Amino acid sequence: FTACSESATGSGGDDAAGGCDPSDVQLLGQVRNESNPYEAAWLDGGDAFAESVGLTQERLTYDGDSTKQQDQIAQRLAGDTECLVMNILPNGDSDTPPIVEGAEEAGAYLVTQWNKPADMNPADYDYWVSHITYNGVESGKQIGDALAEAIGGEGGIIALQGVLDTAAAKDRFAGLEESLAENTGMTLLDDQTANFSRAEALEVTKTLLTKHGDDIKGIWAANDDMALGALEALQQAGREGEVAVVGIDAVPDALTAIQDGSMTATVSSDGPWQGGVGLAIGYCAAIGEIDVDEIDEEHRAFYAEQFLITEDNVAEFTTPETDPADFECDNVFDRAVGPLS
Amino acid sequence: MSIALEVKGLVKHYPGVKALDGVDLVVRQHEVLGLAGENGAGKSTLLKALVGLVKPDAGDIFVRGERVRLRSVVDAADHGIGMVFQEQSLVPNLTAAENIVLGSEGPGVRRGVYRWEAMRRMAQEQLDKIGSDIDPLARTDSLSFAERQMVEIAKVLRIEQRSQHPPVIILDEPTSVLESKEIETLFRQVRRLREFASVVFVSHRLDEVLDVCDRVAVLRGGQSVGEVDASSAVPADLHRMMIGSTGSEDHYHDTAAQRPDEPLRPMLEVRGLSGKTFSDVDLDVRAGEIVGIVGVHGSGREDVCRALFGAEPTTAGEVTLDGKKLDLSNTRAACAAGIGYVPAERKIEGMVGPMSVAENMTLTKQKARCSGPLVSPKKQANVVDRWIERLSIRTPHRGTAIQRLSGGNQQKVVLARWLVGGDIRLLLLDHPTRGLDIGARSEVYRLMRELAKTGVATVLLADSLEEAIGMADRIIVMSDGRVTTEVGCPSGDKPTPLDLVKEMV
Amino acid sequence: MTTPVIATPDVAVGAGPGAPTVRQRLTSFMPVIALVALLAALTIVDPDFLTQRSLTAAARTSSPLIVLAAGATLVVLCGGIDLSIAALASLSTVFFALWLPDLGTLTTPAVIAVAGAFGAVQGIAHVVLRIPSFIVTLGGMSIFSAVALVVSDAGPVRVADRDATSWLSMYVAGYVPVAFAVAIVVVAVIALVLRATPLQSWITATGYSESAARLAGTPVDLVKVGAFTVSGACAGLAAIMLVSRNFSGSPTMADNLLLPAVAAIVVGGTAITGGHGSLWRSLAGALVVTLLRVGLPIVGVPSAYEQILYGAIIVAAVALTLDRSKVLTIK
Amino acid sequence: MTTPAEDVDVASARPRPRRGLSLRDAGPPIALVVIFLVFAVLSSEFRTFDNVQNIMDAAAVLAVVTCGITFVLMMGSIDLSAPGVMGASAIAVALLVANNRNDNDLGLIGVLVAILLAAGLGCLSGLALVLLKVPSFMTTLGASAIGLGIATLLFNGVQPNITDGMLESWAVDRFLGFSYLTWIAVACVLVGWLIQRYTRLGRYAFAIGGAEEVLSLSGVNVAPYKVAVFTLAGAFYGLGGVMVTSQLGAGLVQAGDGYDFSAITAAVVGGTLLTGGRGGVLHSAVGVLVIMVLTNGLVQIGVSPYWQGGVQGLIVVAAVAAAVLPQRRRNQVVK
Ligand SMILES: Nc1ncnc2c1ncn2[C@@H]1O[C@H](COP(=O)(O)OP(=O)(O)OP(=O)(O)O)[C@@H](O)[C@H]1O
Ligand SMILES: Nc1ncnc2c1ncn2[C@@H]1O[C@H](COP(=O)(O)OP(=O)(O)OP(=O)(O)O)[C@@H](O)[C@H]1O
Ligand SMILES: O[C@@H]1[C@@H](O)[C@@H](O)CO[C@H]1O
Ligand SMILES: [Mg+2]
Ligand SMILES: [Mg+2]
Repeated sequence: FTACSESATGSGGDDAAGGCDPSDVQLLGQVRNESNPYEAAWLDGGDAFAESVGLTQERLTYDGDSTKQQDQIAQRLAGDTECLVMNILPNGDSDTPPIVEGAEEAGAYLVTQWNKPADMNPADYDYWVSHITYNGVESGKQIGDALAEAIGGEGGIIALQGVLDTAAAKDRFAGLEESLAENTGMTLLDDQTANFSRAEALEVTKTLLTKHGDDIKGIWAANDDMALGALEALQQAGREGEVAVVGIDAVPDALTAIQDGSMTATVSSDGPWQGGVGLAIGYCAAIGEIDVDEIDEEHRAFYAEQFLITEDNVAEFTTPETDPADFECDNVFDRAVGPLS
Repeated sequence: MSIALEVKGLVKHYPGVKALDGVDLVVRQHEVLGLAGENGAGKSTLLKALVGLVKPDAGDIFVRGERVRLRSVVDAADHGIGMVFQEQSLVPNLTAAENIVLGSEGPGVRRGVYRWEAMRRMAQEQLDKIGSDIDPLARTDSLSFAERQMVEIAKVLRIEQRSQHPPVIILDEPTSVLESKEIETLFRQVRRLREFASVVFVSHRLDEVLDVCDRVAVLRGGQSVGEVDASSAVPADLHRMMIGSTGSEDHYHDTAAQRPDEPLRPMLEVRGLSGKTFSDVDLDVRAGEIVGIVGVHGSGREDVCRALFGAEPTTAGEVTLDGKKLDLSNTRAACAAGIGYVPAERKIEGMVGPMSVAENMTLTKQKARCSGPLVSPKKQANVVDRWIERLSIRTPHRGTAIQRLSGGNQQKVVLARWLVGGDIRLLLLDHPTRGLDIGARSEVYRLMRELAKTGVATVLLADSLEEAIGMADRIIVMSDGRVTTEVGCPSGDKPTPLDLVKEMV
Repeated sequence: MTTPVIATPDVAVGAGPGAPTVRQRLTSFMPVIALVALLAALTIVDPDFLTQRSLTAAARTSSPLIVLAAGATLVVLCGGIDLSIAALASLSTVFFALWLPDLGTLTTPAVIAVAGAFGAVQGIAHVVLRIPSFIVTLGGMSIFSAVALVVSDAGPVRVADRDATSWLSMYVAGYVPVAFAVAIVVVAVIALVLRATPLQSWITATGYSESAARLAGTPVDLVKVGAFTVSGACAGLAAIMLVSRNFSGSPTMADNLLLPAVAAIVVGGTAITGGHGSLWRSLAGALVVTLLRVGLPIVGVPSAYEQILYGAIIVAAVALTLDRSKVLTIK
Repeated sequence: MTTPAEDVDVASARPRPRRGLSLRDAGPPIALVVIFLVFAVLSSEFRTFDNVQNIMDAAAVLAVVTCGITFVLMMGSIDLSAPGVMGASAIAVALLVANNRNDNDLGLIGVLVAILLAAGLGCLSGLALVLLKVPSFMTTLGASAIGLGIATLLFNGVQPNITDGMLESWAVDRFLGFSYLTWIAVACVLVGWLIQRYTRLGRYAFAIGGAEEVLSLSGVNVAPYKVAVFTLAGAFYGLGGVMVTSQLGAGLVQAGDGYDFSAITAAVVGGTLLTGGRGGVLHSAVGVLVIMVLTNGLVQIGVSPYWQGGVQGLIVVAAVAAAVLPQRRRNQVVK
């Protein structure tokens, strides 16, 4: 391949200068799809931020299809990348590296959320401004503990895992295992995957209910969608109210369920905030309000604040709204609670 | 007699062929009109135009004196014209009854809901008309070829119910797969039809045509070349008109002694071959010998042929070719050993319709188209064109899709497939002349004899006893999957059909 | 004529009406016309779309899809379908990532060979057990997915040594992505081999009429197993292209490429019922599908409308590309 | 006159042609029984009545969807539209019956409208097939995408939850131990079987798979029947979407995820041929049970979640292989 060269273009590569005119900034938000409430709210949060700075957000969705996500990003980066800011939810850990490299080469300000390989760090890059995620081990443990408390520290539970090859699924399950280690009276009867899906959770739970019968005192679900599916299964089996259910994400339906007592606990993750703050961080870097080199190491990749939501505090979370103050350049890191371990 | 149907100056072009070139035809009421012509003369095309399946480029069709444009089969049926197609056209997974009433179920279906009993009765009525004892509720694909043909005829007769006018019923080669008993029934039926309808009848068995028809029109190269009065003509007259010159009388009648005098060397030896539908079959075929197998429905002779070609599983027995044990597990091995097979159901099993004549012809023998492992288009073209010429295959071009050829010409291509390699040892021919015109038949017979002369062994499942007697050196009689007798059939000392029939029962 | 039949008389050969007509030629260009039309439409909506950078990106993006579709086209031409390609490609990405440290430069051929072998196993199961290819490869799909999950420990496997695949990320003559060039070469080589050997007609015969092909002595079973093998090998190669972009293998990486790959084949105008079609058509089809997948959102079509447009356009594309004279009944 | 070779009357020696079911239809039921027995031996939880109930309830939606797809497969066509069509009907019904997003409370009429919407999408696939002559593979893939698009539009970012008592009760209330949904599925199978056996639509669908061109030659205009079959299938998917909504208490865009392939698999496992002309609703019902027994049994005997998909795939292949064993012929065409 003597005729081969490294690149088709010559752009990118130089230092993140950050001298963009605010009106020249292009904002892009990309999530899996607009057909689930959490991610739709994410994009709406992005829109809210864009509006607050007089811009519009380019909304992209990739149907949970890794290759489609890569294809879209590659195509977008081959277009006009001048002052481009991207707030992206990579489909899985392995989808992050090419996005980062693409952004780096094109000189686009990038914020990623949820998924990245552990050994890859924004601090090593010029344009990858930040990575935001929630501590899955912690949330998995928190709801595990809440579940243990709900069943009185004693009895069998089943676990519904997420898509097996995602960090979110694994971390959260690891959190459950920590919780099991501490709450020795609680035993894990079975764990199955329901792929973060409400419908699959319904079927799997029904089957596990017949398999383990009354031994099941609690259901640990790696997200709220599955928890809601499990609730339906309990209802159909005529056992609603007898089994405690916990999830993660704080989707509106789960909050309602906590309010009416059918669900025990969930952990907040604030979609609208994630959609807005990711763009805000990139925007601030693009216009020079934030100097990427000077961001604290612990803000280049951080866990965002999350709350265990139970009956006691659910009222505070039922109407999540974006607070424009959160997106001001001085406040964008306010919810950081620590660097990624 | 008034005119039921008239065709004037009908023209139909296909890419590279003028299938119809100004055909005129008159069908009178209450007559049986025969239509004769070589393969590819345009008979089927003409008839399809009469049922609205072929849209003519020029010319007119008159039904009872009125000019009509037939757009579809339904249209034609409404004008009282119906047809039994040359290639079978039944829905295999439906019952015979449904096939018979298909498209005009009448009381058999009310408001979209089936009345099975009514439907069965309607079908039974049709079947009774032709004296068939087929179970109307049998699935069509469980019937034999001939039984299915009867279903088709029962079906077309439904046209009586459809039109107030005397119908015109077209039968395109209805007898080519029938047994003589069934043929007789059919002919009785045809004669009955004459009482209230007109019939157009096509067959390549010219004696048959003259037997059942009142008048015979002859087509040649898409043109009408005249007609004869059936009562006064003999087959030779027809044949002459069909080919436009004095035809050779070379039919399958054995002319001269063809075999070399030295004792023939055994080529194929079958010992105790058994399968699903046959058992303990012993069979010897010597180099240069043609062995006919005759038998009734269910005699299993077709399956024996297929088994020898590796296309039907066997449970026991040993087969050797030239003293070498044959691998019967797949068709590849059979081909490699120099065995060729021409199946009876040409359309489904014999040819790959959308592929060209050239590709169909050279599908098997790579020698005919390859230099080394690579296809040489030039070599292929040469070989194919040579065989097209050699067998007088009528095709616009070697690149024409085989499905566009007439039936007879398709058959020649299928046969040629085994010859192009020049390495054929044993030919298994299942009804190789089915649907072929006299000329083509003679060609095939001559071909078989010439192949025999070069030492090729042949197993022939003939179309008729005469064909078997005429062509074979020896005839094996099978019944119920077993070989019952063997009848010598040397040239000069041929048995009569009657002798054979005696052996068969 | 009394010459022995085996002897071969000489006959002049003339070109004639067997040559394709203008209309037939036009229908074989339809996939390209569809592609150009789509590109033009996207450019009208967003003039920035038609830049060299953008086309280069699209070409690179399309490479794995082209390779996947090309391999599966062979199976489709034989009248079958291969639903396992995407899962097999995912598994292959994992294999590549796992084996690279030990096998080094041999990893690429090893992965392709193993993927080809897996394809062959499915082909053999199909022809020996007489199970429809749909079911065999559906089974294959779930088995490959399970194996991928297990061997990867249900997570991405990083590829530390990027040099192993960096050649795929380079550009020929500065503009043409090597991955794309490789995809084209794969299509060309397979197409040429088919054309130059009896394989083409064997495959076509098998696809149009398996029983006639078999009774003509065509090695139907071998041809089918071969098609599955190549299809598997292509999945392996597509996997390497994916790894070169993601720098990792993952047990679900290519899973979502199944329907786009089959769509590419059909959009190209290859008959899903077998017999008629070509790899070149699938190449054009893959480009059309790629443009739709990435082009619609990039030029700003909102997500819900993007799906509706995608649905309408692929149907329209097939309406344009399918040569109905070659396909007897449209099922 | 020539004398055809088969000139002797022994026609009566022929075996009577088959009329009804035969051995080759017995494969799938036997496979079902064998698989069931194996699990019953391996797991005591599996063989409880509760679990059988559970399997039946779990099979309901797939059974309805498979009913619909069977008619399409019988014609020799294929249908990949279930995910989109079900998604659209699931969201539509959730927004039409009493719900948390608007003031609609149409009850059964809402269900009907959702099914009509789904039937309309099915009709669209059929029309594209017969008018544009585009293979059903593509028209249904397109219809699915369009359905998902419509569903996403209707979804509009906020999860619609149903509060309609009737629809909720379908999944919860029981009759003779089985949920209403299961009885709906049983009714669908029955209706499907009646359509297949006793209506022109059903028989023609079957015939189209056998020899479409012959129907045309017999003067039948097949196009309307094809469109009708896709419409009917769409209606079944629509009902399936409604049932999923009833089960989940919410309208999900993803309500139909995966049902395309699982329904085709179930139909094929039951003995319906993808090339058309063979099989039927009862076959498919058996196929659905095979799949559901497998899914359930593998969880019951505790196969690792990592391996479940793979083991299920392997068993499906094995079951089909075993089922086709008795009908194997040398020169059989298997696509
Ligand atoms: N669909 C078609 N496309 C192209 N050519 C065709 C088509 N149908 C028929 N032909 C050509 O038209 C001519 C007449 O064919 P036709 O089938 O009418 O002959 P036929 O007299 O019925 O012959 P046979 O006795 O063999 O049945 C042949 O040369 C044939 O190749
Ligand atoms: N004992 C049997 N059991 C089941 N099927 C049979 C039996 N005998 C014959 N058949 C069926 O009938 C066919 C008859 O065999 P075959 O066609 O070889 O006989 P044939 O004499 O050549 O018939 P034809 O007169 O129709 O040409 C077999 O292929 C098989 O389908
Ligand atoms: O918390 C969500 C989960 O519900 C799942 O979608 C995967 O990780 C996050 O996006
Ligand atoms: Mg004819
Ligand atoms: Mg016979």
